[in-house]
Amino acid sequence: MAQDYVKINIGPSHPAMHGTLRVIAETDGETIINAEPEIGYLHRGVEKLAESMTYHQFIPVTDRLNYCSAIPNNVAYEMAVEKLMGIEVPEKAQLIRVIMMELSRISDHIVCVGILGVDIGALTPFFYLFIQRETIYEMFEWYNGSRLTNTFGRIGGVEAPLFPGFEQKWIEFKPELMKAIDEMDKLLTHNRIWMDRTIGTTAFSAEDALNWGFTGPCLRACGVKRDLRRDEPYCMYDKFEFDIPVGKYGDVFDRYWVRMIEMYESIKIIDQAIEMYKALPDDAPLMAKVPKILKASEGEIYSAIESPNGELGFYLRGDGSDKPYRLKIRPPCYMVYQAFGELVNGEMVADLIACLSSLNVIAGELDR
Amino acid sequence: MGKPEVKRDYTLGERLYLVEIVKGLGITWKHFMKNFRASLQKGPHTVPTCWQYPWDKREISPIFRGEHMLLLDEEGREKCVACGMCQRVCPAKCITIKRGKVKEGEEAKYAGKTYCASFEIDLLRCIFCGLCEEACNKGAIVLGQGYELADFSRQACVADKKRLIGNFLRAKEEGRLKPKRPPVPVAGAKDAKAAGPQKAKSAGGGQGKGLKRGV
Amino acid sequence: MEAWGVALIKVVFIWAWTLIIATLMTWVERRGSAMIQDRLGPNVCGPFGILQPLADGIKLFTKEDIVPEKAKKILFALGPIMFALPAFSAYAVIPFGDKIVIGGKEIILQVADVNIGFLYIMAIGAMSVYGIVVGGWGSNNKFSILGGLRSTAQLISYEVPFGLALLSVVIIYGTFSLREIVLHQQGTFLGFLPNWGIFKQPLGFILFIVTAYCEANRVPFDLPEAESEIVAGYHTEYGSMRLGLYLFGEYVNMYTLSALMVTLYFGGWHIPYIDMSKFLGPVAYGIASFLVFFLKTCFFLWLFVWVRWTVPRFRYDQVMSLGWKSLIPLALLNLFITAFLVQLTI
Amino acid sequence: MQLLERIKGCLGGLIIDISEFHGDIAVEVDRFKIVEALTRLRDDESLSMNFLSDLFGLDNKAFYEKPKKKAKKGDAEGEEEEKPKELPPRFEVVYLLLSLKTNERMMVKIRVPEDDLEVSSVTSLYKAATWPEREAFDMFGIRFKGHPNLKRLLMWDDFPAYPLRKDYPLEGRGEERSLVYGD
Repeated sequence: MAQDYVKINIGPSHPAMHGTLRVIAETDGETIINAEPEIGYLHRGVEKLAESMTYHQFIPVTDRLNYCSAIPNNVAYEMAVEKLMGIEVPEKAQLIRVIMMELSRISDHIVCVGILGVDIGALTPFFYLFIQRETIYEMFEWYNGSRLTNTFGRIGGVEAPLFPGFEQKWIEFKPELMKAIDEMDKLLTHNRIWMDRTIGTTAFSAEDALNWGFTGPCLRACGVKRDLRRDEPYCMYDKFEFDIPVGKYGDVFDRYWVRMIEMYESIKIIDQAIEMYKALPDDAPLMAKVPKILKASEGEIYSAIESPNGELGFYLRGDGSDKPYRLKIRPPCYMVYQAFGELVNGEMVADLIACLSSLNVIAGELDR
Repeated sequence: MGKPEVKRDYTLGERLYLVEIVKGLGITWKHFMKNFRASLQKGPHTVPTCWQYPWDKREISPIFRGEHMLLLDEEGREKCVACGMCQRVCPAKCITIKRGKVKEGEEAKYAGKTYCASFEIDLLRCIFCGLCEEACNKGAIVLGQGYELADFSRQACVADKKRLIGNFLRAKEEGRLKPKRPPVPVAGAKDAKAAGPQKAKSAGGGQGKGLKRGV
Repeated sequence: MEAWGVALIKVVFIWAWTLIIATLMTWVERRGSAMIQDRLGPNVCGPFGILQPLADGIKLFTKEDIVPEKAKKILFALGPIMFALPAFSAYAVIPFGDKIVIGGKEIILQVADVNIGFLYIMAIGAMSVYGIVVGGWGSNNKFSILGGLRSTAQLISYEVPFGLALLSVVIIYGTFSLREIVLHQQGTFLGFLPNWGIFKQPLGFILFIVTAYCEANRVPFDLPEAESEIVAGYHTEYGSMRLGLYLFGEYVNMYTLSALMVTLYFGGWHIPYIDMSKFLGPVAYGIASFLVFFLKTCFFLWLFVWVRWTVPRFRYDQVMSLGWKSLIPLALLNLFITAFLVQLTI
Repeated sequence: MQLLERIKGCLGGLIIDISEFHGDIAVEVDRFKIVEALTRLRDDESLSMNFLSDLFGLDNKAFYEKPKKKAKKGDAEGEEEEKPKELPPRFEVVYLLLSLKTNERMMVKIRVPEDDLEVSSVTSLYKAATWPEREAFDMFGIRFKGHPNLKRLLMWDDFPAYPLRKDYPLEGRGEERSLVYGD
C-alpha cells in the first residue's frame, strides 16, 4: 500500500527561517522522511556584478554576503585581490584586520548561538548576548563609521588606525561580554531541556562532513581539528596563541559548544593583537603602496580565510583590466547547507529548525 | 555512512531538570530586579538596550557614514569642482553630476575653476560605503551623521545640491562636522618587507610574479 | 430570590475580575519579559504602560476579521469560542476568599460550592483542547493541524498525571469540595509548618505544577503554538478578536490554574500561624481573605511568566516520554504513598 | 616546485597544461578524464587531495576574443585534435582541491566546448560537488552526466538563459516579466 506523507513547506517566509530559505519537508507525523532545501531567493548575481565593477568598487558588495559579519568577507576579498596583484600588506594593517575580524567573529557567533536559543524556545539569553553585539557594532561604528555593512579595509591595507579609545573600550567591554556568554552557558548548557533538544540531534560523522565539504565550526563539531587560521596562516595568525575547540559527534550541541568556546578564543586573540598593535610605532604604515587604478595581470588565484562560518574563499581571475574577469565566491554555508537534507533525515520537525540555526546559514552568503 | 551514535552521560543534577531550571530562574531574577530598579529611574536610557527613540537618541560616532553633505570652504565657496571621481567610484552608481564652468564674477561662490551645476545623490540607491568621500581630491563630499532618511516619495529621497549644502551648514552650526582624519601612512615602495606570511605554503614556489607556463 | 441575586453578582464579579486579571497579565507578561531581558517593554500608554492592554484590545477589536478562503467556516468560527468559554467557566468552583458578611447575611466567596468541584475542574479543563483542535482543523493549514494534534496528544497524556496528582489531594482531605479543602488547611502541620497542602504533598505539587504548565500550553510545553517551528500552531490563520480570544483564554487558564494551586497546596486564603478572623471584622475579614488569596495567586501567575522567559522548549516526543515515562509513574507512586500514609494514620 | 613535481608525477599523461601564478597551481586535464584525474589525485599517497573546496564554471569567450590571448592559447591546443586551432573550447570547469594532510591547494581545470556541454559528474567522488555542479549548470548550462538531481539551483526552473555567460547582459533581459505567479 502506498503511504502518503504530509508535505510541509517551511519558508521562505517563516518565523524560524533565517533570511529567505525554504525547505520542503515530507513528514510522517512529526518525523521528517525527506527534506529538500531550495535556495536562490536572495540571489543577486554578485558574481556577475563583480565582472562589471572595479576591484575597489566590489568591496562594499562583499559586505552583503554574510551580513552578520561583514568584515571577514571584506578581508577575504581584499586578501584575494592582494594575492592576485602580489601586494604585501603592512604588519599594522594586518593586526587591525585581525582585531576587527575576531570582533566580528564574536558577533557572528553571538548571532548564531543566540538565534539557536530562540529557535529552541529560550529567548532570554539571546538578548543578553545581543546587547554585547551592540557594543561590538559601536566599536565598528567608531572605527570607520558603519555598523553592519562596514566596507572595512582597502586593497593593500586598512583605511584608518584604531580609534584612540579603542583599548579602553575593549577593556571595559571584555568582562561584560564574558559575563553574557557565561550567563548563556548557565542558562542553557546544563539545562536538561536544552541538552535533550541538542544532544544527538542531526549528528554527523567526520567522513561524511569532509565528503560534503563542511568547514568551520560545523566541521570542527564533527571532531576534525581544522582551522585555516592554524593550518594555512594568514594575517599573522601563526603568531597568536589560541586553541581550536573540537566536538565529537557533530550534533547541534557540539556546534553550539564549539561556537561558545571560539568566542573565548577570539577574546584571547584580540588581547594579544592589541598588545602587538601597541608595540608598533604610531606612524607604521597602514597601506601598502598601491597604484591608484588597480590592474591585475592575467592569472588566477584562490585565496581563503577562516570566516566565522568556515572557509570563505575567493577565486579571482584577472585579465589585465581593472575589473575581475571572473570572481567566484566559495561561501562556507553553501557547502554545509547542501547536506541539509541528509542531516535532518529521520529527525523531527523541531530538530529541523534547531539544525538550521546551528549551521548558521546566512542567505546572503548562500545565494550571493 | 549513517549518523554516529551519540552517547553522553548526564549528571544527576542535569537529569532532574529542576536544579538547572531553578539556577536559571535565579539568573533571570537578578536581571529582572536590576532592570526593574533601573526602569523606575527617570531619565533617558536607563535600561541598557533601550533608547526611547524619537525622544532620546543614542550618541553616534563622529565619523558615522550617514547622509552626505557638500562642503564649503572657510570663505563660503563650494569646494566641489565636479571632477566626477565620486561618480565614477560609486559602486551603487547613485551620484549624478553636471559640470559648469565658473564665469567671471562668480569666483566668490566657487573654489575651483569648474563647479557642479547640479549634484544629485539618490539616497535610495546609496549604500553609504564612503568610497566617494575617499575618492574626492578636494574633500568636498563627506558623509555626515544624518540617518533619518525615510520619506513619502521616491523623489524626496533624491538629495540635490541645495539639500547637501544645507546638511553641511546645519552640521556646522551644531558642531557636528567630521573631524579631519590624518592621512593613512603608506608603506614606501622599497620596504615591501615580509609583513607576516601572506598565505605561506609549504610547496607554493614563493610569491612568483607573473604567469609561468609549461607542462 | 435573594440567593439568585447574590449568585448573579458573584458571577458578574468573577467574570469581570478574571477579565481584568487576564488583560493585566498580558501587560505583566510583556513588561516582565522585558525586564528579564534587559529591555523596557511597553511603557508609553499610561503610567508604566499599564494601558497597553487597552490599546491592544482596541486594536484587536477593530482589525479586519479575515477568514481564509479554504477554511472550514463554522469550525473556524467555533474554535476560539470553544477555547475561551471553558477557560472562563472553570473559575466557578474555585473559592476566591472565605466569606463576607453584608447586611447580616453571610456570603461565601465562591460562585458555586459544588461538592464535586474537582471533577468539574477536570472536565472543564479538558474541554479547552476541543477549541484548539477545532480551530486547528478548521483553519485548513498544515501548521495549524500540527499544532492542534500536538495539543491533543499533550493534553491527553498530561490529563492522567494531573488527575492522579489531584487524587492524592482528595485522599488526604477526603473531600471533593474545594472550599472544604481550604478550610482543612488552617493551623499547623507537625507543630511548626503551616498546614498547607504542599507540605503534605511535595511530590504531588511538583507533578501538579508541571502538568499545569502543560495544560496551559506554556513554555516549556508550548508546543501547540511553538512559533519557531510551526509558525503559530493552531492560531496561525487567526486574526483580530478571534486571535484575541485564544490569547485571552490562555491567560484566563493561567489564572484558573494558579488559583487552583493556591487552593490545593498553599492554603487558600490562610496566612500561616495567624487567624485573621479572630481580630478582623466580618467585612474586613472577607476582603482580607480575598486579597490574601489573590496575592498568592499573583505569585503563581508571575511564576508562569518567569519560567516562560527562562527555559527552552521541549520537543514533541520528549514531552510525551516525560509524561508517560516519568510523570505517570511518579504520580502513581505518589498516590500509593499517600494512600499508605493515610491508611497508617487513620 | 615540490608540489608541481608531485602533481606531474601523479597525473602524468593526463595533464594538458599546467601553470602557476602566485603559488597557485592550475592543472588542465582532458575533460573526459576528469573523474580519473580527481580519483588519482585523491588516492595518491604524496598528494592526497581529498577535499573538494569548490567547483565552478567559467566562460572564456571574451578571453580568447582578444587576439593576444589567442596566440598564447595556441601552443596548448596540440592534444585536442577534434577542435580547430582558432576556436579553443568556450567554457572551463574549475575544481579547487585541498589536501587535508599537507594543507596544499591546487586547481584542476577542464575545457568544455560550446557544442558539447557534457561533463561527467564528480558527485560520486565528492558529495560536496552536488550543489556547485547544479550551480554551474544553472549559470553556464554545463551538463554534468551522472548527477543525481541536475536542475537549476539559484534561478527559477523556467529561466531561459544562462546568466553568468559573458554574452548575457548584466541587467538581464527582463525574464522576470514573463513569470507566472500562483497556480
